[in-house]
Amino acid sequence: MVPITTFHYLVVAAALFVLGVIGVLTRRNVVIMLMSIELILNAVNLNLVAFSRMWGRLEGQVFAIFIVVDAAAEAAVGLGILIAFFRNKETINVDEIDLLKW
Amino acid sequence: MAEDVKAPAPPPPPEGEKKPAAAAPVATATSVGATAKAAAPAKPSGPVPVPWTSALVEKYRSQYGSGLEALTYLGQNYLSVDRSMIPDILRLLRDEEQFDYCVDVTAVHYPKREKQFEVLWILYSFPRNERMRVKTQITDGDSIASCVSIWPTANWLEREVYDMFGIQFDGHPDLKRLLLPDGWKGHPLRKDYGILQQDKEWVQINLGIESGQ
Amino acid sequence: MPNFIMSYLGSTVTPGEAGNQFWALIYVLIIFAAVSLAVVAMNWFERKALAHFQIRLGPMRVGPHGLLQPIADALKLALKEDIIPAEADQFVFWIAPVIGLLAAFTVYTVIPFGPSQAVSDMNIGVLFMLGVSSLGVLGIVVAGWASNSHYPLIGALRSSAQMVSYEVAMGLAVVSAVLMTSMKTGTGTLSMIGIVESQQQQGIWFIFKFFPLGLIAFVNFVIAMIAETNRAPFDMAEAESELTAGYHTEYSGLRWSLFMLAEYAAMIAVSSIAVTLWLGGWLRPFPNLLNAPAWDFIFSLFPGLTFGALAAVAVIGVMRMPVHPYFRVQRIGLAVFAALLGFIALFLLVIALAGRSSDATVAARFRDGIDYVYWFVLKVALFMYLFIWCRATWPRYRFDQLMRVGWKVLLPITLVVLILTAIVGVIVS
Amino acid sequence: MNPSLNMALISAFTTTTDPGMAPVATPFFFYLLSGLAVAGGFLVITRRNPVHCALALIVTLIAMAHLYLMLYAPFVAAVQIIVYAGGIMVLFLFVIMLVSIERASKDRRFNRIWPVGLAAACALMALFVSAFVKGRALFPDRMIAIPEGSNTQQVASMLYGEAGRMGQYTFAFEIASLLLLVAILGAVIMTKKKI
Amino acid sequence: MSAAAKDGTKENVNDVSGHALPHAIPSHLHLETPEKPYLDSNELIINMGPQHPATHGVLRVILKLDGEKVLGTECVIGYLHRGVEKIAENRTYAMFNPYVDRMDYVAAVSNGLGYCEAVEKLLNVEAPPRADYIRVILTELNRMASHQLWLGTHALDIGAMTPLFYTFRDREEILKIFEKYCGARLTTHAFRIGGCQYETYAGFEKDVKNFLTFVAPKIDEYEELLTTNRIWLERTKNVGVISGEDCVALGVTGPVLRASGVEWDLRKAQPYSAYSKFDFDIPTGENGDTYDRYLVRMEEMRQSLRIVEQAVNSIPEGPIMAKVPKVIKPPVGEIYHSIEAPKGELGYFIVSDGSTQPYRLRVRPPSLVNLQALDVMVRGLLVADVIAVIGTIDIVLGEVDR
Repeated sequence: MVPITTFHYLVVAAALFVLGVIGVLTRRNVVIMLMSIELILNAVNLNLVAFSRMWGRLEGQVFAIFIVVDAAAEAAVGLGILIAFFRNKETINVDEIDLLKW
Repeated sequence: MAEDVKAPAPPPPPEGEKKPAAAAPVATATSVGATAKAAAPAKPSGPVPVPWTSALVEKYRSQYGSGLEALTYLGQNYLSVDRSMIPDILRLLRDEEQFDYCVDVTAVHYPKREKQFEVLWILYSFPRNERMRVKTQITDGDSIASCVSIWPTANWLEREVYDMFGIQFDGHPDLKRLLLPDGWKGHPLRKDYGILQQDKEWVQINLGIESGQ
Repeated sequence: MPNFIMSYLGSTVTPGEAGNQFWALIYVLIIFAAVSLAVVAMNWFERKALAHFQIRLGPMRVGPHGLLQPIADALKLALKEDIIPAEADQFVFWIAPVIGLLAAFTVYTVIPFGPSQAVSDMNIGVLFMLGVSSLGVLGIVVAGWASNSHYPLIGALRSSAQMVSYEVAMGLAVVSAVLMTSMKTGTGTLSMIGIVESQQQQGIWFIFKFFPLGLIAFVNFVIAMIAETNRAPFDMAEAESELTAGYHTEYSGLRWSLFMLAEYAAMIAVSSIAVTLWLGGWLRPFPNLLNAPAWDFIFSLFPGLTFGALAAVAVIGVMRMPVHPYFRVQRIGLAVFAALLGFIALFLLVIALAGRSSDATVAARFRDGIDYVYWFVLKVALFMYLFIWCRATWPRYRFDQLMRVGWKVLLPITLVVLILTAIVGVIVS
Repeated sequence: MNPSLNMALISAFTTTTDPGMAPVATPFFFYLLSGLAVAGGFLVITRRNPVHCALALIVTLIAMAHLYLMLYAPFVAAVQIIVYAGGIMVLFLFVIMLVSIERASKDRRFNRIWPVGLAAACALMALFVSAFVKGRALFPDRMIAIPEGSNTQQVASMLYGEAGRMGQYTFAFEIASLLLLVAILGAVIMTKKKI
Repeated sequence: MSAAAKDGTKENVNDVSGHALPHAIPSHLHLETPEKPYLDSNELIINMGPQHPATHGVLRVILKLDGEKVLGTECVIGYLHRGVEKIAENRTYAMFNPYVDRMDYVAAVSNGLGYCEAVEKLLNVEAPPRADYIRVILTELNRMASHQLWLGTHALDIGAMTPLFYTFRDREEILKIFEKYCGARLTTHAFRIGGCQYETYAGFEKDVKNFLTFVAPKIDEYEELLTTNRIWLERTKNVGVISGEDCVALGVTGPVLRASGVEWDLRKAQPYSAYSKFDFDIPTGENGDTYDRYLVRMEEMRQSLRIVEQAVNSIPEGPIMAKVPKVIKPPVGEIYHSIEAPKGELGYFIVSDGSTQPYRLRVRPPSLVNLQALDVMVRGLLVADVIAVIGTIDIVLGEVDR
């Protein structure tokens, strides 16, 4: 078998990134859009960790940890907005979220 | 059960108002207790209701006049009042006479009478430690004022009376059947309620078989 | 091949560390079987102990003193009709118990039954354990959702909220134990084996370290772990009298038994963690005070003696059974059981004696291994008893009270303990 | 048996020769895990039911945690499982159960402008592909071994510093904690019915 | 998740567990629903019962919840309705006597006592003193048994399993006495109109005295398990609070009324049977919460022991049956007689037309009337408290539904 190199990891990360972008751009349900954003963040994480391995330095891992923290904050706030929104509009579809003010 | 099939023949009801009880005719007694010594149950006439005199009764009598009768039977007092006076008198009893506890609301069916139903309120006063009953007669189809606003406890009790006798209570917040299912036909504690007929019908509809009763 | 086995039995490192996949696999299988067996035994023990708390006898019919009752139960559950509600989400309904079970069993890969008696010695062992055990909540949430019914849904929401909240207190309590590992060497460790070894080096179980800080952290951890495993008095999720059975209301048969298996496996897992972190893991009592070889020998007799005592109890049971044809099969069964226990006792004693004759031999290593596992299992068993004891004694918390206890009582206490531990540690070193 | 056979057995299961806790059967597990991750990601964006999406995302996250392990980043892997799979995804499931999903699952899956989005994503993919094809040489085929045993300590010393000195990222770490605090407050305030 | 769980759209509201309920949101509840429901996804309607481990039989409570907070309840009862009052009209007075045992089947002796005394009053006979004493002893023992069963199930509802078995162990001793006395344990049919049928068996007094010495420490044992238990206190204090005025207005009687501070017990207020001869206290509570009701009932057990002790020490000799005609034909008239059953005021209203069968017999069941207070008690509490409150009202569905 071909030995696994950084390149392999980058390909996987790119695939996940693109999948995440597709999800964000095409899905209708906001919850799933948020999940797709998590997917994108994870793809970036994978890149960072793979580069950290490539260069033998830990900065990549540290940044990955920061991104995880960021993702947690993003999920909490995003879902909070979502719930507040659902309360008022009873919908979580992006198609119906198209006004600046109700 | 079997002898009740043809007609829901009720026992001979006491005729009219509470008259001295010559009501239990000797004939019935002997026919039922044929094997027993006829002499033993020779107590055809029990105690007689005597007029109940008290300040309360006097007050109401002067206030309402003839539509009110106060009697005592076996030491238990009751007021027999006209249907129209019911809401007023119940409210007065609670507010002025401290009958703060409505023990029970119930009814009795006398199919042979002109006013078929007798509706009763059993009241109790905590401060006075005294019980009394208020009763009124109504005809079938008459409604009567609900006393839920006087005693909240009457809520389910009136629903039960409605359930069992079909008596309507005006002003009841949610008058519907209490114990029987909502789709039930008839009111079981009426004397003319056909138990077997109901049973047969129910079994046939719901189980698709003949009732074995 | 026996030589191969013996060579491994004498090994001083875990299979994971040795890079020996074969033995790692064997270990995984052994642990899987042993945990399943432990769950079965726990099931029997819980029913019996609970029954005796409640002045009843508990199972008595299937096997002598109901010893075969768990097997009968398992058979019944396996053969029961497996009902999936029509409105349920089939796939998720099917996968939910598996998630719980996997999470519960995966934790065991890092649990050290001895210095070399573990599948692997991960250097992030504690984190791994916390993370994997937190995955169990997914199974519960998803099960409640997939059942498509109100009671399971409420049960699932309750238990997810509960587990997430208590995880915080649990994690902080764990961190204070991890802090203690850095006392002598300067660098702490997250490895489970490393934690026990540092207790050995410091010569103190962490429960007594910086008294009473270690004790408080330990008690907090125990409370959090009872809540984390959804056991009484924190069994909100499956509060029988409120939510019928919580998240597994709609489950039946094998799938239900998987949930039970996961629950008990998780109980044993968290107890093992508590033992590892605070009660010195595989260390025998007083390894520093009573460290003469004679003491080693005396303590190495304990496993054999324990099994001997169990055998004696079984023999007494045989003798106390009424002499009646009705009890014949039961008498024979119990006698066989007693004989089995006796043989195990004998075997262990022989090992202990053989290990004495010469140190650093395979027999000695083997004896040590048995000692380690014995002390570890004994401590875990005490926790199991604690679980049952709590269940028999306490009423159930209400949900808001439970959350209040988690956030307003446990969390501040563990935080303060953590900070104090750090301060004391800095001062001491 | 002798140690040599023992070693032979070991080497039968490992492809690397370095001792210790090196990943075993790397290509096999890499393809398995990355396949799982990509499949999970695909399911996330295609499944109709949000709970299924969440489960698929959990599969992706766990697979990626294992990929991190293979990249000698055990601490990141543990954080990934604890924070993502155990925390964030539970939060997601919680929210999915709170908001109506039955109606959502009956509706269309994709939004009105999905062709545009798909086209944009495809363009991005094309960019990636061209970058990888052109820049293949930029990524050297090397893997520098990071000492895994002390990974956590090293990450910690970068974050917190050691021996009284501030670490390289201590300030960033504090900022991140502040960010989390703000996020918690924001989420609580937004979801509270009456403040 | 069914549709009603997630969105409170109006057409889905009635859909409770798949069945279209005619009255899912009771109109009499007057639930304050805001104009625009705010996160109505949280508003669920949950059907507790009729098959639910904690509704003590077949009570069905429809709960309207906001998250876990109870906005309102409606009880659906009648699953155990057997038409006892109708049966009475087709049975003679003596034949109906066993039926009353089936109403409150955990306190069958009390039911029998009330019925027999009501008919006796109607017949104008009085049970002889010895019969009265036997009645008091058995009724008070039965009150203990009922309270013990209540304690066990109530504690089980709150999650404490163990007291259930302790109380059942001790209740067993009472049932043994019943069994020895009249052959039955649960539905005893112990009394007859006019007295008792059976003379006490040899050793009855000794059994009762032994029981008294046996059970007194056991009550302390229950209290040891629960009274100062922190979780028990948290689960019961300030839960299901009802004021004395509300109790009176709702007609609530029995320990629930007394726990709300109203010192009223029919045994003292209008003594029947031989109760005027005994010295006992009426325990009352202050707050009217679940904990006070628990304490009141525990104290009532002790008071019952006191009564039994006095009764068994001073039981007179004499006949046990009054002169009652073989065929019971009360004169025309009507009577209401009530006793203090373990659950509250148990009344019988009997209309006689002079024949051998009651013309109308009405039972005033304490459980039914007390159950009405459930809605008042649980508003604003949590689901778990509903269980505790149902337990603390101490209902028996056989009596509620009759």
